[in-house]
Amino acid sequence: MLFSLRLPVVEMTANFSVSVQQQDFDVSAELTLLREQSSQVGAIANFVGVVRDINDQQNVATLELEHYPGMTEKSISDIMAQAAERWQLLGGRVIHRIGKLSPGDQIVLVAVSSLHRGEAFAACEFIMDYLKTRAPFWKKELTPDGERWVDARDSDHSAAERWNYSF
Amino acid sequence: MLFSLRLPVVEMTANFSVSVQQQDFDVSAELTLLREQSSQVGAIANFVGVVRDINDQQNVATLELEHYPGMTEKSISDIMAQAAERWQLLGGRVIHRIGKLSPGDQIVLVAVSSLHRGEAFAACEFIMDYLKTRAPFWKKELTPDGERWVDARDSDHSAAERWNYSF
Amino acid sequence: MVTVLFFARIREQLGIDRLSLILPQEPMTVSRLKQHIVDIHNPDWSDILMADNVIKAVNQEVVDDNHSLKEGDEIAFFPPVTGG
Amino acid sequence: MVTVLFFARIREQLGIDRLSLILPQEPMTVSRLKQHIVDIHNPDWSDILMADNVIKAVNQEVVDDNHSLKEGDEIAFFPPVTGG
Repeated sequence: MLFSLRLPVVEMTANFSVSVQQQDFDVSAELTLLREQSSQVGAIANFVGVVRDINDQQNVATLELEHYPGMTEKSISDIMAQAAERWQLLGGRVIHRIGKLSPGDQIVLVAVSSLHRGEAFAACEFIMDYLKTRAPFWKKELTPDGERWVDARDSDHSAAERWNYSF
Repeated sequence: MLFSLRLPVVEMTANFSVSVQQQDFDVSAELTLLREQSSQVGAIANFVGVVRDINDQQNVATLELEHYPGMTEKSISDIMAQAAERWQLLGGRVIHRIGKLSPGDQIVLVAVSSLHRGEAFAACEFIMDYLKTRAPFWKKELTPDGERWVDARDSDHSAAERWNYSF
Repeated sequence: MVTVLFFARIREQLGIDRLSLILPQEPMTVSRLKQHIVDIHNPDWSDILMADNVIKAVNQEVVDDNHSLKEGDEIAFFPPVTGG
Repeated sequence: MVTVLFFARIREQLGIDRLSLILPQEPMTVSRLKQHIVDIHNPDWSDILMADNVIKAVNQEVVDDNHSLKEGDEIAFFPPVTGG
């Protein structure tokens, strides 16, 4: 069971933060903050998720994102803490949007800073994979044919499982 | 020999571009361009390299980057073309700065757009690994103790070699 | 009293987003709470709450059906997540 | 005529960034070109140009020492790269 055990509590520094918000984000501004946190930063890997126009052959007019206030932020913090335990990181930033979004809109930012790129890349992908399978967000597509809840993808679980995490 | 054989020629679309420039870049603006190229973009993985304050125990006052005009752009285009052949990508953008840079400055941006995140992450890391070992740039550190050319790192060659590329 | 929350498709199927309940007996598990909710509210809710893929969280941590509940807990039921 | 370019540490060690040469004979390889440059310019350049880690490019493609040169080629010598 992917969800069956609790994560150990890991101390997070102020250099790691999570926001769940309706408004858009500015990637440059977020990366600048990460750069300014430490003169040791040599690498920032980051990922931006974008609302696609077509999903499973249906035109998406609008996407609506629901979340579980409190648990969502907590689960993402836990995932970042796990990443910070596994790799030597200098900072991390996750922003996930909620509410109504349109095709082409940014949905999520995961940015990780480190001394060297290998750790930043791995941690960024790890956080994104676990966010996809563990953070309580739900997408509803509002199409010309009506509303429908998006189904979870098996490939997202495969992506998370390849990290072989012991929980 | 890592450098011994030529790359096959691969057609690149206008959605892939390279700039070698002295001026800084704005990551948000670059990602917006990638998002606007195609309504299929669901994922943008990107990497920003940053000038570190300390490198091998020496304080870096300034970094000076030299390149080989023409070959530098060509080699990066070739690497992007290889990535586009290996993964299903929608667009790519590489910006590498030259001239004098200070600690905390952005040096390089590698951004790749795709339908799904797995391909975007892999292609971004692939491009960055090959850029590190194949694109003709040379860093000189201007420290309080004088100038010195930065030595190539063995770990960068290991990083590139793990892609098992047949050239 | 415990608080029970429902999200996304489950919230819409039940037509309710939140319940406040007095725990009927100790020891109480998540599994028994689901049956209790069905018993006191609507037999049609059984298929929805008992479905294999329903995720259960107690105090914002994911748990399994055997997790023991206590006074003051916040229990949530939701479908597989689809963020990112 | 061929153009020969030197970059970074090699450029500084030689004190020159570019040469224009008439190819002395055909067939000419990169390896023989290096010796020719040493012969006509400075014997001290031998250690610098013959070092194992010198990268050779012809017309902006990396090649090995056995690569054959032709009229009009642009040949470059540079140390291992350190960008990114």
